[in-house]
Amino acid sequence: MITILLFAHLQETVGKDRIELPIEQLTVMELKTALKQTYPLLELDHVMTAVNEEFARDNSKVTAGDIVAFIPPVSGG
Amino acid sequence: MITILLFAHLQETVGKDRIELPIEQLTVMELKTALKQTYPLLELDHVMTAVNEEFARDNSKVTAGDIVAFIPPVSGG
Amino acid sequence: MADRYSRQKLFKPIGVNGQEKIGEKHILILGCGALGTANAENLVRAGIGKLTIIDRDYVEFSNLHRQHLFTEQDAIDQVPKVIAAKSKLEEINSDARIEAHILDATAVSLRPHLKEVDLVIDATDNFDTRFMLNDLLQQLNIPWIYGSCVGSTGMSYTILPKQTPCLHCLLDAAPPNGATCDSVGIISPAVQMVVAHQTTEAMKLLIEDRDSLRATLVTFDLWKNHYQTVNVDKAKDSACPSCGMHATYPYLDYGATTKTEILCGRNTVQIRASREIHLAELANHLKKVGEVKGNGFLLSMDYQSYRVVFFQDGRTLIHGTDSIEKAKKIYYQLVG
Amino acid sequence: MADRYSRQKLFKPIGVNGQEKIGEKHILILGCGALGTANAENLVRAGIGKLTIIDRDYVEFSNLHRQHLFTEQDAIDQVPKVIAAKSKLEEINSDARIEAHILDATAVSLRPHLKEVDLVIDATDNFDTRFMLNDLLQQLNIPWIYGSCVGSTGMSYTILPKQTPCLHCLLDAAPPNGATCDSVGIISPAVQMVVAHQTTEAMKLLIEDRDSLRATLVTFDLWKNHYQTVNVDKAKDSACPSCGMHATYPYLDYGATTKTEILCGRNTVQIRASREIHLAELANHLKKVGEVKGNGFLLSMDYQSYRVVFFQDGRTLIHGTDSIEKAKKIYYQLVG
Repeated sequence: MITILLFAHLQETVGKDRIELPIEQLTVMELKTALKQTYPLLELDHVMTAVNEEFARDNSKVTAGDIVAFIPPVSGG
Repeated sequence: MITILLFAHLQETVGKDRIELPIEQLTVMELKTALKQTYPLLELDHVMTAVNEEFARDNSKVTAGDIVAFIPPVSGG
Repeated sequence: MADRYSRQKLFKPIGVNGQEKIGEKHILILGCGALGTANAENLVRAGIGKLTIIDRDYVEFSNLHRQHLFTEQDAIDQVPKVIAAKSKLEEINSDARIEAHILDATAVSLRPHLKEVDLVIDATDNFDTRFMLNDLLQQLNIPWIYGSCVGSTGMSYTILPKQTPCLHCLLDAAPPNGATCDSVGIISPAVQMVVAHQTTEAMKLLIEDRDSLRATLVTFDLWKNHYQTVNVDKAKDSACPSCGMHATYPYLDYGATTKTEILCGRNTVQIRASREIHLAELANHLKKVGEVKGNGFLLSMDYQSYRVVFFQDGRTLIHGTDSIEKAKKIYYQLVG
Repeated sequence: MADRYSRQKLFKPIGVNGQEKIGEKHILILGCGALGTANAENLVRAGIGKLTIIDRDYVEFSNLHRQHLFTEQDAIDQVPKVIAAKSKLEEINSDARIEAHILDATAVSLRPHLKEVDLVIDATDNFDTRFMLNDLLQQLNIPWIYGSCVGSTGMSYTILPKQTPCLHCLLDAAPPNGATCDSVGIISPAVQMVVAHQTTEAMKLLIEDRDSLRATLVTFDLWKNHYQTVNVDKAKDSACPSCGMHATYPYLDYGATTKTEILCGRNTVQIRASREIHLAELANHLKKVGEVKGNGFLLSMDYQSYRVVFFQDGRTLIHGTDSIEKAKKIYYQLVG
């Protein structure tokens, strides 16, 4: 099971702040692709990704038990 | 192993912000007593205790693997 | 001015309806120091309908590094904090109704000001007052938001009578003050961090979005890069003397008997008389002892190595000591 | 006034030595909106030696709910933000040397102001400017503290050239603006939460306590009671064009070519001409079209359903549209 935390407006797009997926292993990019097939999450191309509170790139591996956070960069000030 | 997190001025009294003790199980009160034998932590009688980020009383049980935080109440404003 | 709150109304949880509710509510802030001024500024900018601010103190230079709203001129003029704050807040938002009271908060003095108050924000600097406040608000069924800070650390927690654990559930008694602003100092970001949490919780309560309230106690240390929440669900004590089945509100009497106190971070003792002070009469008397300054709200004078300030409501501040005995001696030497 | 910083000097990590260092340092704050004013107030209260504030905008009523220092009168008078801020800051601390520049920040316009600057605080409202700033400060080897907020959320991250990952390491490119103050609004506690982190990190850098710096990126949502840090140690990219072995600073050119932009949360387009505007001459011309107001810093007029404001440095703001095409049309109708 992989836990996905959605931040900021991603929560509203999906309608919840957490998704659990019964997957053993994949890359961040593959995870984004999988999510985009289910949800209208086009913004996933421009979010920061953290796996277990560590910065992750698109080719980083995600394994069952990991917590993945998608964090849209905030620009206001 | 029990992990103890020290907050605020408790850190200065002990000289570090974290203590690890090889103990299987005890109560919060017993833990305070044990710590006071090693460190000059008289303030432990007046701190708030959290075990795994949950409020705990003196008679609450602490088990190996738990994280215990001692949080001195802050009064300024 | 029509679109003054436009960016706040765009925030979906508030919206147009939430903004209207904010404008109809009345908040009391107890304390007009670091936490009090910053909370007051936020709420007045946000469009609070009515704000009552209560504080017993006046502005000094050592306040300025962390207390919003106040300027050098306020410190030079020794303006009472709530008076200085009110004047700045009205420049920021002339729609807000602001009541400022120069008052030492006791269970007796505070009670009349709590009529028709929707929410109290704790901006006090000691646990004696907070335990009194806790009992009073449990009795009157008014929610309040605990906040405190010292050094680079702070805490906040939202208390709903008959629902959440109260302050007395979390702490068995007012703890002896360990770290104060006077012993370990304070940096302004610790203040703002607490205020950010208090104001957000206040906004949720004002617009009646209780589901979004933080159920946990927050504690942090900005210098050490630490942030933690504590789940307090299990802390509610049905035998609590302040909020339990048979509450007796023990701190409503205690507060009334405290006649002297050492002020946090001030090297100062406050002595509270049971009667008002007639300032003009006292000034006449004190002229024989030394130079007396007055501004209509208070009298002040240097005496020996101390500075002594008298307020009309019966209080006297002895600056330059944290010994109650010394303070009393000075006091009786001057007032007789 | 001698004990003005007494409670800050009592904070052990700062102490008397730290306070002296703060008084010797020079910070530049880019942007004088919500993050800029609150950071400026903190730093001036804390005793910063010299502060440079740069912003292109003037005060409006819709700023007041979240932007410190500004009053209703500033909005009525349409005072440039840095001018209004400087005047308030000087009332707070007359010792601080404050330089205020009404300036649209580009790589070219900003560079001369970065001489002898110890630290830059990001208080901008868009990623175009942040990526330009990131390149410029990597090139000049000046640390900076990223901060941003929208709705009830925000972020902060401290960037040390040649040491930490830079903004470009964390984000491949300036992301298309998703949520802005204009689309999802903003509440003031989100601002203060970011500022609390930025000011604390600034203090650590000012007193040269680099070991205490936060190595993580902070992100939070105050309404949803969420706080998370992200460890970015692995994000440092040796091939990064902004901070890598062979840095080319790609955003130093990009910024210079942007001639029109939509302003965050303003329903406004800015058009930037390559030459200064002679205000008096233009006013004479515009009188034929409608009523023109001027205050020495700018001209403003209502035109159709828009409000148009001209600044001497060559910029024009078209309020009431977020279409660059419409804005250009209006602009050319007026300026010709």
